[in-house]
Amino acid sequence: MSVEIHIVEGPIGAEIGRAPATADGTAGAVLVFDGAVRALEDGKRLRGLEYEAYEPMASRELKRLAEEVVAKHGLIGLACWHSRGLVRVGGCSMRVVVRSGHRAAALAGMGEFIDRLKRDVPVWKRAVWAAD
Amino acid sequence: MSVEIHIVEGPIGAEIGRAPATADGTAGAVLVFDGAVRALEDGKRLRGLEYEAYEPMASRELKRLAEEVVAKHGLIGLACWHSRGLVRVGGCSMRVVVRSGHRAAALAGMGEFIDRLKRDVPVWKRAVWAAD
Amino acid sequence: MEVRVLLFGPAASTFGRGEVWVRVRDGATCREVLEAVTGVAPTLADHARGGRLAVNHEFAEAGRVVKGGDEVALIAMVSGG
Amino acid sequence: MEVRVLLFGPAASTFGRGEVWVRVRDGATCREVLEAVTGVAPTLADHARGGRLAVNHEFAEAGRVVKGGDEVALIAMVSGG
Repeated sequence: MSVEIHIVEGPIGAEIGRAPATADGTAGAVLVFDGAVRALEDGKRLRGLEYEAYEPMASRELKRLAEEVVAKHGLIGLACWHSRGLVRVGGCSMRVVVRSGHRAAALAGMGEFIDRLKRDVPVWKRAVWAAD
Repeated sequence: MSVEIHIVEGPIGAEIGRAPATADGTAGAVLVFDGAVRALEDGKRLRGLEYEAYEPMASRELKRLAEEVVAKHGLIGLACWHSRGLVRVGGCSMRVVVRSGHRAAALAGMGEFIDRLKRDVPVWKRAVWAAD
Repeated sequence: MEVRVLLFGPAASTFGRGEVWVRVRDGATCREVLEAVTGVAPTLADHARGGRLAVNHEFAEAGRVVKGGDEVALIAMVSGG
Repeated sequence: MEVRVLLFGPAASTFGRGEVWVRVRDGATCREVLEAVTGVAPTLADHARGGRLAVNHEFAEAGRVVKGGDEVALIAMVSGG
């Protein structure tokens, strides 16, 4: 079982976390979630979202949460990258990679990780409007 | 709304379907599921899995299923690649990419698509043992 | 009427061939064809019970009439993905 | 005892600063600190009600005693991801 947490400046690059670590034949399911910044919020056009993290608490809570979810769902591993600072429209502000023996655990673990992240991890986002 | 179905020979390459099509700012969630061939089945060592598809019925059923899931969950799009022929241990035999405004629909749609695929799409796999 | 029923996956392995021929009355339904499969090949009984027939690449209702020239396939115990 | 409570996100925007100072008795609990925040800054009442205090980067129970030198933060309405 492995857990990886990264808070990164700005958007998360397309290649990050994509290594084909299934190659050892333990993971039957690899699930990758990308959270991306949408162009409109409440019908108004965004330039991007500005993310603020209270560190080191944010990383610690992410790690604790990842470890709990991995143990509860029997996952092989969970890795999370979360942005800090400005992420423009279309950019990726969060990537979560779950590796699991089977798909049901991967889907359930992913859902629980993201739900609890949004409730318990001290990260905030602020709209930066296109008009600003 | 867009739907894409591909039956491909052998394993699905790491780059397939990975284009950052979030860039237009409509998708807030992009979920990628990889089904990979595991090294052991019933404790016995595999060389790989041999996939058989009854075509064109398999592609038609995948397309019909994808359209139903996209409509039901209000997804932006769903793309599926499924292997035919031999996929060795560690290789990817299925990739499903779901694009959605929000994450809950992406997760629910992904779960339903894979569950129904395993029930309704005429594709079979056969173990090829390492010892054979 | 002679009807060819295509077999795949475990059903083909069990029967040892990728097709089975059955004799049914003209105007027979899918249900009768499935019963005839089990009559000809008792080892396929589980597959027939747990499976469905496809006619011309569409899943078919049990009451659908099979015509000469239809492509008939037993879709049982799929396991893709 | 004077306690500095760090603010983030919407709470910081609402208050106009990234911290608020409150005066509490020595040996005050997190609950008392939260109540003092609302006393000093009534606009933070919703944030305090829906939020939790972290002490030294760990979520703290309402009954936990705050000591001088502790780093205290109001974690309210997070919205990451």
